Amino acid sequence: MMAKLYGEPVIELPHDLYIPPDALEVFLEAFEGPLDLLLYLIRKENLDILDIPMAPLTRQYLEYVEIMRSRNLELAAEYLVMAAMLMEIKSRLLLPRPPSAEPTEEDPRAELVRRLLEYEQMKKAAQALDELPQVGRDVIAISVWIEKTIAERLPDVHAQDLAEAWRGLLHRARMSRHHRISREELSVREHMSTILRALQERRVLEFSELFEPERGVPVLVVTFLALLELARELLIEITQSECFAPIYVKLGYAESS
Amino acid sequence: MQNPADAKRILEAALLAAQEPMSVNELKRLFDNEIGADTLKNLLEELREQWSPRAVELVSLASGWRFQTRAEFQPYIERLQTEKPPRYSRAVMETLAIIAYRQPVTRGDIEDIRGVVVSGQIVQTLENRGWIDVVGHRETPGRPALYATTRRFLDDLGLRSLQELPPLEEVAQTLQLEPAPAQQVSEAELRPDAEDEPHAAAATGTDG
Amino acid sequence: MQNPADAKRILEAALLAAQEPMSVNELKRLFDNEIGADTLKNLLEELREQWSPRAVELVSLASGWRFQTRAEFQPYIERLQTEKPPRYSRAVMETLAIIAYRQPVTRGDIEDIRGVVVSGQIVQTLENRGWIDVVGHRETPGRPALYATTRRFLDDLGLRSLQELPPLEEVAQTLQLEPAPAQQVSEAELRPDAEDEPHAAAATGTDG
Repeated sequence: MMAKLYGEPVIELPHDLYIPPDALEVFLEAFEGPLDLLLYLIRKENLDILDIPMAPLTRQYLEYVEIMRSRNLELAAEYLVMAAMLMEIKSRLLLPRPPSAEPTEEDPRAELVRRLLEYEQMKKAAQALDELPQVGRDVIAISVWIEKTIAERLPDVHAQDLAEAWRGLLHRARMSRHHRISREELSVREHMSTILRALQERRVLEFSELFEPERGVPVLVVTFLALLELARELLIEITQSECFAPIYVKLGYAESS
Repeated sequence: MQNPADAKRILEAALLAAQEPMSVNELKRLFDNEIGADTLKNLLEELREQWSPRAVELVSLASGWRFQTRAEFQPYIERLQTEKPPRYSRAVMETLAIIAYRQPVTRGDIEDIRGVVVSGQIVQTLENRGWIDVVGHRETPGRPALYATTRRFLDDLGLRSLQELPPLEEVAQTLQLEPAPAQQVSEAELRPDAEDEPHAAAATGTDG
Repeated sequence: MQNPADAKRILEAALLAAQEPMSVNELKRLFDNEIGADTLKNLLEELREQWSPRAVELVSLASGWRFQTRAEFQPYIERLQTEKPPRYSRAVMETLAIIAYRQPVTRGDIEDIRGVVVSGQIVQTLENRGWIDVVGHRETPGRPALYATTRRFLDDLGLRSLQELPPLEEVAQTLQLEPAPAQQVSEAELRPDAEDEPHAAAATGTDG
């Protein structure tokens, strides 16, 4: 069948097929294959795809194939296969039908039509898909910066974890009872920290400034105990220049340094 | 437990910061699963409504919810971009369409429909984009890979399911071929797996 | 030429979509340079103002403007991450426990109790976290720093005061060092997380 194709005399380029030689390559590259080229020819000539006149279609198709070959364009094998198929269909249509032919015999064009329709359907589907807004091309997926400067992923600690840690310590160090801390002691120690922190800022505080009577008597007592403990541990100095003069509290190292 | 306004604020921030669409189930974790799926969906709908007048919209996709710019505003945003993102070639888009509408398909199936050889590069392009993947192999000689579209494909095209693909253009149900009866042809057209027909494969032989 | 509302909508979308901070000069391209820098800055300020009640904010950085989640929002984002949260080593936890229960203490005190040298890194970790700080110095040779826990430590652990730390009598009771009041024990038993992975901290311990 290939021989037949090559054996055909070169047909002159009809006017409606004329493409400027410069544009030819671009034009031919625009086709995605033989089905695409056939569809173009059918649509261009307003042919009925369901009742294709095989003779003119085959002629036009072969003309294109010939142009491609004469320009030494790399012609995909599929184009030649299609040419053979078209000529086969054409010749089968030309054969006289036996008078008592089985009515189930298929039109030789049926398979071609089916493939053309299916290809056209997918071609249009591709265009429709291409029209959908595409992420990266038509729309941008939002993903704003996540600010982490303050809270980089830090471990969570629960109060109970501290007790567990302490328990582990006890276990290892076989700590004796003097390490047991009561709520009262803890309260004193908390106030020791508070007083030291206050002294960090002000260096010297008047004794009375350390007390907050509005928080009640228990807090006053605990604050006083904290002061005594701090003094005992030489962490603060409590001074009074004379009787009834203001009492000053300062950090233990404030003067020695 | 958050009040609805706080919950929406948190939802909004999580969705704006997310790299991928977030499902309702994932979003529930934001609230330690204390907010039910239905309440969450309502909040998301309210959020979508609140964003409706803006140039950014909250959309519901195959794998969840995502904020994205509206396509109408792309011309403005493109002014900031030094180069435009390329469009896919017709060959790529046709291959994608066949995989999307006819999945699962082999490369041979695609070649039957397109009538040309499908290059490995085309398949690679779609795989690299995360739009298609191999979902199995057909038990025929060579065990060719069967391709299907991914959830990412739906997400990237703004779809929730394949149902939302643009409908295929109606192909003539009955071929008015004469003189041969059209019955067999119309049957083939109606059958979704028409490409399995033996002569379809034979027709694209590449050995000229 | 856009009206201010449209311009803001476009600005907002462009900034939300941008991967990098955008300078005013770059943003001018959105409007084909038809909006001046001053007008643009005003619009950006208005936009920042509009976003101020949200969990995402518009900030102005050296290299330009960008949207970012507020740092306070980080805990929610973390809930979306599936990886296990990091834990402090046993060394860090014990040091913290000693400072919490025995404050104010020096590093020497901590070493006495733990029986091992306390690395500067451990103290640094807790200082960086804002949970401990130096409240004074003990008047002994070398004048070692005295550490105490901070307000922030209490806040982060959800405590109003050190009083609310788990009482150590329980511990004593567990170790049968001394009988504890029955009431407190039953309290501990009622707390659901009391026996929650007691050695979890130790398991990841890398003693300093």
